[in-house]
Amino acid sequence: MKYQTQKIAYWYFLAAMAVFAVQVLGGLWAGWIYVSPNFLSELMPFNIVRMLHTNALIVWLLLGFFGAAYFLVPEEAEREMHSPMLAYIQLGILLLGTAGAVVTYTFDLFHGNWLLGMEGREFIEQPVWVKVGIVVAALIFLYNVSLTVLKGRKTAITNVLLLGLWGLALLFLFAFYNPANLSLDKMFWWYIVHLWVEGTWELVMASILAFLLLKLTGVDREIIEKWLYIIVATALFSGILGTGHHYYWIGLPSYWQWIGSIFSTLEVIPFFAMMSFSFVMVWKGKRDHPNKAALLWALGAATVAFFGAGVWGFLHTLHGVNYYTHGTQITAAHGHLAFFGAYVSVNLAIITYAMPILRGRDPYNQVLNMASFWLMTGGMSFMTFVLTFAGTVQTHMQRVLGENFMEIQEGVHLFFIMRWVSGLAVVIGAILFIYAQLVPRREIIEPTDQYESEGA
Amino acid sequence: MREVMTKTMARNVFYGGSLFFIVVFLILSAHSVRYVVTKSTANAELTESVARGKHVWEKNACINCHTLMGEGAYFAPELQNVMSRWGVADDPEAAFEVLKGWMEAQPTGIEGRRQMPQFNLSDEQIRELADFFLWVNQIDAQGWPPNEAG
Amino acid sequence: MTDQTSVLDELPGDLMIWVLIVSELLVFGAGLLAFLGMRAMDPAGFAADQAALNRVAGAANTIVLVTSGYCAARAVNAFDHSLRAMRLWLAAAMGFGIVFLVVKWYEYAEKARHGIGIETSDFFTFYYLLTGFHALHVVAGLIIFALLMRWGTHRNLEAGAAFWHMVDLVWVLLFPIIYLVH
Amino acid sequence: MSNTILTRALVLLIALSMATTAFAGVLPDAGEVFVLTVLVLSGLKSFVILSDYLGLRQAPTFRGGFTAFLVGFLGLAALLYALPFAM
Repeated sequence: MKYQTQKIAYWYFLAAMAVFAVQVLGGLWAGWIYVSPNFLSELMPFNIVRMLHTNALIVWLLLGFFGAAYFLVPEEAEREMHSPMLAYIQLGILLLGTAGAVVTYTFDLFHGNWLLGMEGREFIEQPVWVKVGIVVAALIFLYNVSLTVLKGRKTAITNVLLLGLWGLALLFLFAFYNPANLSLDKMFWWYIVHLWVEGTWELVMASILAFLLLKLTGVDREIIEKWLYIIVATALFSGILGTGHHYYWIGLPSYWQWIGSIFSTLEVIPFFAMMSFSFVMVWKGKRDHPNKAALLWALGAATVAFFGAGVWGFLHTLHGVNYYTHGTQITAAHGHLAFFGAYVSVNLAIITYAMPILRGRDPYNQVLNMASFWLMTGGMSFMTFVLTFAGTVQTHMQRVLGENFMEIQEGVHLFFIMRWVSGLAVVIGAILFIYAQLVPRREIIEPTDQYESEGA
Repeated sequence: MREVMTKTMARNVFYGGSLFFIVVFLILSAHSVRYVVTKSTANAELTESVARGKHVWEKNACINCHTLMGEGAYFAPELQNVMSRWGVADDPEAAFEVLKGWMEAQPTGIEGRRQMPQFNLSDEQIRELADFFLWVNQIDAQGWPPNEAG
Repeated sequence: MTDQTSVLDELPGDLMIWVLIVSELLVFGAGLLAFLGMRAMDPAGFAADQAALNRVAGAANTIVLVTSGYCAARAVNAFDHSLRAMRLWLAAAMGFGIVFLVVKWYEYAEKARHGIGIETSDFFTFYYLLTGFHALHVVAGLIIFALLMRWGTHRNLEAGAAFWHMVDLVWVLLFPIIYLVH
Repeated sequence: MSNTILTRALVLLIALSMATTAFAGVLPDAGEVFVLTVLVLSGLKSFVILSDYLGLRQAPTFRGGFTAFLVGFLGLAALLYALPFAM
């Protein structure tokens, strides 16, 4: 740890991992309700469990992003964070808001209250007071980080990272706008959801990846930063108008079908570029960094993001296809692999890289961590295949033959059982990951050659 | 040797290009808002009751099981065209009655069936929710969903 | 990229601008092919709508734009010996660009008078999307040139002119397909 | 590119555009021949812009790549144009 204030990241990463655990357990629960629909259905209905699952995901990814920023900004700007105090206050606000949201959802407190009650638009269900808290926390964060960067060295990595974080904070303001007209509601709702995950978050992901590759491979900063600009340029050029692929069937003009189809097809390019970038850098790199697990996660993130976000996204993005697949299990398949590949993995990569440094121990080969990578990635890939099959069957039966939704769902029950089993593998992987970060103080399992080659 | 690519140029193209696409996106958004207001949702009047019905829909987190216009949780049926599916799209009174009957029968408790919670809605709320579904049913969504199954 | 000699070295101008050119060609290329694909399903309807276009205006604009491209290229060449000449050539390029937009405006206004809009038919959806997106590139080019008047370096000018030639190139492909193919 | 080459390119481009216009005037409604000619003319114009305006004359590898793209694109365009006749 070169700078004292990088230690802030440690607490953010701890919080992120805790919420990560909540998220995957919530997922396991929701998956079990698919298998056994009566399971505690009066106590915790599916909608509440699902809210916890998705909201926890968003919260921990953001905590991870903030942590990543606190870890890499001092190193990039070559100075201490402007104010560690503010960073901890921000963390406090975020955790309070998270706890508040969880309690509100679970017990449905203050039902219908405009300030304290749950709001109920997908992913932005947080009560208004939590939303305000998020904005305050974001402002504190941006103030703190921007000031640090402005006073210190400015690099392409911090430029892109800050742009991404500023963008995501500003776009969140649309969460306060809820028009009575459902079509307008949906249109601006996607300003948050799409422009986060296929716009600003991609900037954050690319900059974290660039930072990791810079450290892990030892390739020249010049080269890395040029790649970074090409990647983020193609990401925004395709991603902004790519929003059109959500505008096909919500009451917007028909031209979005063509804009959406063309631009979101091109959204594959930045993910392909990120994958090529990672492998080319590792291949060119001269450094043999001891933290093999971090490298594995970084390469894994780029690769699985390409398949999950790129390939699986393209599968159902053309409007002729989407007309039939929209809102089926195909979407769920894509959503799971895309989020895992792009944002979960990149967070776990930076945590894997930073934790040994933050805890002042050796970055040994971390075989346990690498095992958790294969468990999670394997589980998630299998889940994606299973849901894709279920979605294909559903699409045909429901959208082409016009059969009843519930009957089809019962028909694909077997797929939901297999999905739950693969989910279990992911949960075990996640717990193993957290264990590997926090508990071992030395190498537990001596690395074999096999792991060596997989990590390289 | 000449530099093939400078960081300044890469940065400028990135910023300039992004700005360009943001402008294009905003122009199209403005046009779309007008289209929604004057065309696609102009088939039925957006009354106070519809607006309140939308809040009933939201405060009970319906979207976390159902989908509405294909967006939501895929756990329970699509509801944009639910009033057509029930055959009451043109009859607000019948729409209210059918929805009331449905809501009050939940949860069914049938073993092995997905359960919908009991939301304890008042008659007024059920009427507003029905009005909301009737209004949503009127949105011109480019011919989606493909059939009554939603 | 910098530490190796590669085939990229022979490429004129900055690599980043070529990344841009290729992406734009992909977008317009996909759009034009989609247009032709839709046309294949309804050739008669497309032909009827196409008859409402002003071919003379389109043809004139081709000449306006290639001439403007010439001026832009000359501005790059002029930079090395005379800043004044560079600015004059650039101003000429901008002048032709503005003429292009005026003609375009006239075409759109003519359509609007006949009650034709972007949602009128598939043909006009594509017509407005493709020509509109292209026209916005012309506007962007004019802004870039205005900036280059003040902050032109050889590399910047080269990049700005390359952007302009790309806009040119797209029009040359777009015009016959939308205005003439029937 | 030298000024001479640029001027030659401009003359060529204007001549090709004129040819397109003249051709459209002579054969306003003739199907395949007309369309193929117009597409070839636009391909030639694009080639001139790529070579001389954009300077790919000095980068033969890339000019080859772009030419292949052009040929592929116009070929596909012609195919799509001809599709209704085949159906």
